[in-house]
Amino acid sequence: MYDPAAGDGTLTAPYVLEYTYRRSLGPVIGRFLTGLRDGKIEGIRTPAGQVLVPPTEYDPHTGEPLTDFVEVGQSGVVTTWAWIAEPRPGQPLARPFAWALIRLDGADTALLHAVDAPGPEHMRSGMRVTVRWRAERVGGIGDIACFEPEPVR
Amino acid sequence: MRDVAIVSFAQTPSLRRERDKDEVEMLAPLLGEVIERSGIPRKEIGFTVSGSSDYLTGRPFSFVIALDAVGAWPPIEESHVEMDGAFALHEAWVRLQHGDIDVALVYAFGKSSLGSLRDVLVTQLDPYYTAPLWPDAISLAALQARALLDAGLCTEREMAQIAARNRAKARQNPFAQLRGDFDVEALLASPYLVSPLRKHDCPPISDGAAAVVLAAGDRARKAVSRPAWIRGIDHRIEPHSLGVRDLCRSPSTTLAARKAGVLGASVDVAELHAPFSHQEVILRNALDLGPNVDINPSGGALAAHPMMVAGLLRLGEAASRILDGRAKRAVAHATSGPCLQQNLVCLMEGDP
Amino acid sequence: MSEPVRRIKAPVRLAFEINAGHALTGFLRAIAEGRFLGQRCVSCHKVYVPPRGVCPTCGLLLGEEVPVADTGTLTTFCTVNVPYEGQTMKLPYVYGSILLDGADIPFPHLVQGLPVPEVRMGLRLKAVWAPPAERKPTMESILWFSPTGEPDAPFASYQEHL
Amino acid sequence: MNERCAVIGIGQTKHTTKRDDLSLAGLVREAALRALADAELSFADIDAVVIGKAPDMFEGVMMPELYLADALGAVGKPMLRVHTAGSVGGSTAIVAANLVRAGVHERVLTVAFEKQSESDAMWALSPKYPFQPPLLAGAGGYFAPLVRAYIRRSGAPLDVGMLVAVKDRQNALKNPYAHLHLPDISLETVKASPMLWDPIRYLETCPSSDGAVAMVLASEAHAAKAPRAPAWVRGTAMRSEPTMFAGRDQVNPRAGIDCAKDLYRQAGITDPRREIDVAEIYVPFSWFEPMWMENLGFSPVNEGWKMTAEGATAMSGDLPVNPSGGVLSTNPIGASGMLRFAEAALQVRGQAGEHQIAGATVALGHAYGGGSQFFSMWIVGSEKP
Repeated sequence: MYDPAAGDGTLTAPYVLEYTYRRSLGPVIGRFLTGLRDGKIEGIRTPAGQVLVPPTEYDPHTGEPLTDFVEVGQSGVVTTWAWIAEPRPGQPLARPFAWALIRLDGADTALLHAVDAPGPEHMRSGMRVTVRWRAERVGGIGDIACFEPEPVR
Repeated sequence: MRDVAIVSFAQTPSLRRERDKDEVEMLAPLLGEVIERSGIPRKEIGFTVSGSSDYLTGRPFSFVIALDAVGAWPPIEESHVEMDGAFALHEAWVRLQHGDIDVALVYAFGKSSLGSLRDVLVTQLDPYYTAPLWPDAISLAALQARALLDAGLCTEREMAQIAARNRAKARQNPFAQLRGDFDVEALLASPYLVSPLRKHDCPPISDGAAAVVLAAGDRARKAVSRPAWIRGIDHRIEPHSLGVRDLCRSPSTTLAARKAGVLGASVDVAELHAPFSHQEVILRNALDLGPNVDINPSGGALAAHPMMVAGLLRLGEAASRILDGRAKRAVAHATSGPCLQQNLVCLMEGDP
Repeated sequence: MSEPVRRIKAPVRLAFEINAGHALTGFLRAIAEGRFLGQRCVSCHKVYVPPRGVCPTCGLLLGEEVPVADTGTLTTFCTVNVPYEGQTMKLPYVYGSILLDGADIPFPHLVQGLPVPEVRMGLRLKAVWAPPAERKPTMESILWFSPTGEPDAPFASYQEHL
Repeated sequence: MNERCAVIGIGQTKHTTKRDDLSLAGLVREAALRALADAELSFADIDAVVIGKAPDMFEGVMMPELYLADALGAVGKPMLRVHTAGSVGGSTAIVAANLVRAGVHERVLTVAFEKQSESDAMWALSPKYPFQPPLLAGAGGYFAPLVRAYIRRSGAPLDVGMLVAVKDRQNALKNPYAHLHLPDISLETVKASPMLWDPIRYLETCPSSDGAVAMVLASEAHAAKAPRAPAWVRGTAMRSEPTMFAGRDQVNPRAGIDCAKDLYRQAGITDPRREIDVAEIYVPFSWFEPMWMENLGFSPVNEGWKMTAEGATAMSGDLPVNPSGGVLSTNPIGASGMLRFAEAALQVRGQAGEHQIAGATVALGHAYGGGSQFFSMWIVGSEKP
């Protein structure tokens, strides 16, 4: 007989929510990820002239549809960053790395990705980084393995 | 608008892990308590609405099971938002505006401890560009904190002071989870969790529940001596992508505050739903709070942070200070989404 | 260039540790001992098996524990002919609602031990338990329900439990 | 205080097993943009957005309103996310209507969706969860015993369910947005289809769909400016009861009875069968048509099946039920309830196209969910209340 007063404790059990979702992409996301597979980064231009990277199907401020693709640079500027000393499962790198928002050359918005730097002392906002492509690309945000600090010239 | 007030508030203690009670066992006594405290018979409740998320339990329809705690018989008029309970309260406030019912019950529950919360919250993110990288919730908050530090809008010391102050205030709050006196120098000497955030900059993982009874007009006046009148309540949302937003500001909080009549109002107390220390700075600026406002007398979200509940807790804590006469006018804030994406602001006031 | 990318696979794996709560823990520990344990509402006096913490109509924590028989009446059922993800039973099989003697709410479980076409509303059933050594505090310790051989219960005796 | 509210724009997607051509945002936008176009408005004209869907695990996105905010033009606006199980589409429309009726907002966009093809519905609805009774029967396994109980209680002939299955699929042929278009549907094909959850056959069950639906709700002042006839909201009601309790009547749940009574009182309806011209009812399994006819007060208890058998619920009957083809023909779960509400509004606006019921002026939209325990309903009319 279960008696809470006796400190018997309630039952607990492990449970794993596990599933592989199949996501259809639509024209805009599909085109962006196709570009990544082919080693190209494309943004989308809003009527106000902003170039959004990554591109969305709609203007984030007005909801209006967007279709005007523009190729942008493969290097850009870190707008903010955070150093994760203990990466978690599924994250882009297994060794310590920086998360960063990166505004690519020619873009007006920033993309979230990882920066492979030797340590946090090598990171600062405003630094330039460049894309490191994954060798085997399938059409996904993970086709960008990460970014890396641009060699100082 | 019809006068609507919070007439009672109750909460469970926030615990790192509520091992013994399931959600229904947490809620049933709590709902009994909040109804009894309102002095309004259960049968007078015309509308019931709750806030929760299936993803905290990893199972669909968790709110359906929780309904058992309400005693929904004979059948009741009831609704649920997959949002923080603060947004459920907004729905109840709207419903009471119709004038055909006078009393509403609002509750929220969340056991954040069941899964790994910072990973569970990844499923909130854009499923194509962001979630596949599994950026955990603390990392995203750290990006925001860095932006704030870079802009010179706060310092790591101020962040530690905010953490220490909230947890010191929480000593007065028997329901809080993290409370006590913390030495700012010692906090600053501790290692980063995800730099620039240290452990103290982050909210605890909490299990808990909260409930509020709302009543309109004379029914509220009859129920309690000093109802916490809702003078304005509004919520607004921002774009989802962090790379599109100015992370140093919270324009949606400012807009909601303007709509709720908070801007320019003098308030005694502000309960801000800032799970991370630096977010208190953003919210203070967004709400334009003066130096004399008592911020988070409860200890805020840094002292207790049951997901889906913490926003409703802010409304309840602010209201309770009006109900018992400690405050004349209070502002409460609730947030949802990564890095303060969506924000609700409520202005409450006691009768003079 | 090859075909455009139209879809992605998005794996999710989240680990949880689930609590049974007070009431269900008590029930499951009794199940491990080969007994059904209900709980009575302090207000409406109905007996719930399994108890789910509160009386859902009164909204009050349930009160005294009440032993409930492992025999009962099949109130309604369905015959399952369709396989689905995670399903292990051989088709077709019967899934029924069983009003245990002494309980006020039907208990859902498998019905076995007679040909599928002979399963009917009002059938008297008894729980078939896993061997004592294999019983654990889980629902699987009850293998299924099978006929007692008693005459069928009259419709009037269970029609309020449909 | 209690402002009038009207539907001034309606849009829905073409529903299908798999909208492989769209993202989640693309799916909801297809419906939202059509609703806005119908109202001749843009996102900029909208004050608030209310979105609903069934469990987040279908798409694996927790609280997807956060991600969908920009796609729905909600930035800088209030956005609410409703979840009340299967009734959610209806409840979402009611929450949106409440914002207008309370005088809080003038024009509200409400959207409901489900993209079931992103996962597996059976898995998403009933994962194997610790301590719970084994869910050994799937979705139909929950409802089949209720159908059996109904047949026993009412003495209904066994072909009534099949009649509903045929009628709704024939109606769906007149609705270009419907998921299932089965031109060869007949009593014989239904009868010959596999018995899944006895007494429910395959063709007596709903499909699994990808789809979305949206409506623009407006205050009286804005309804007056609408380019097309508005559908006036004459009453809304929601009722809930617990999933399981001693003595619960799950076949004819009191929550549904009470909900309908409250609804008719608001709309001033005393004889629903005579006063309501057309009904869009949530019928995911064929037998729920006769069951809900009784629950909604269109027929005496245990006689709902006669309405089906006599053809009263057919397009040509005195109370056409589900001229759109209903849930049996289209079932994006989270959107299914709002589709009922929207189809009711289309009827009284005279905008239902080939499945229009001539002269419909008063229509009922109905949704239910959970274990037949959550109900949401509205009555819309062509005349201002």
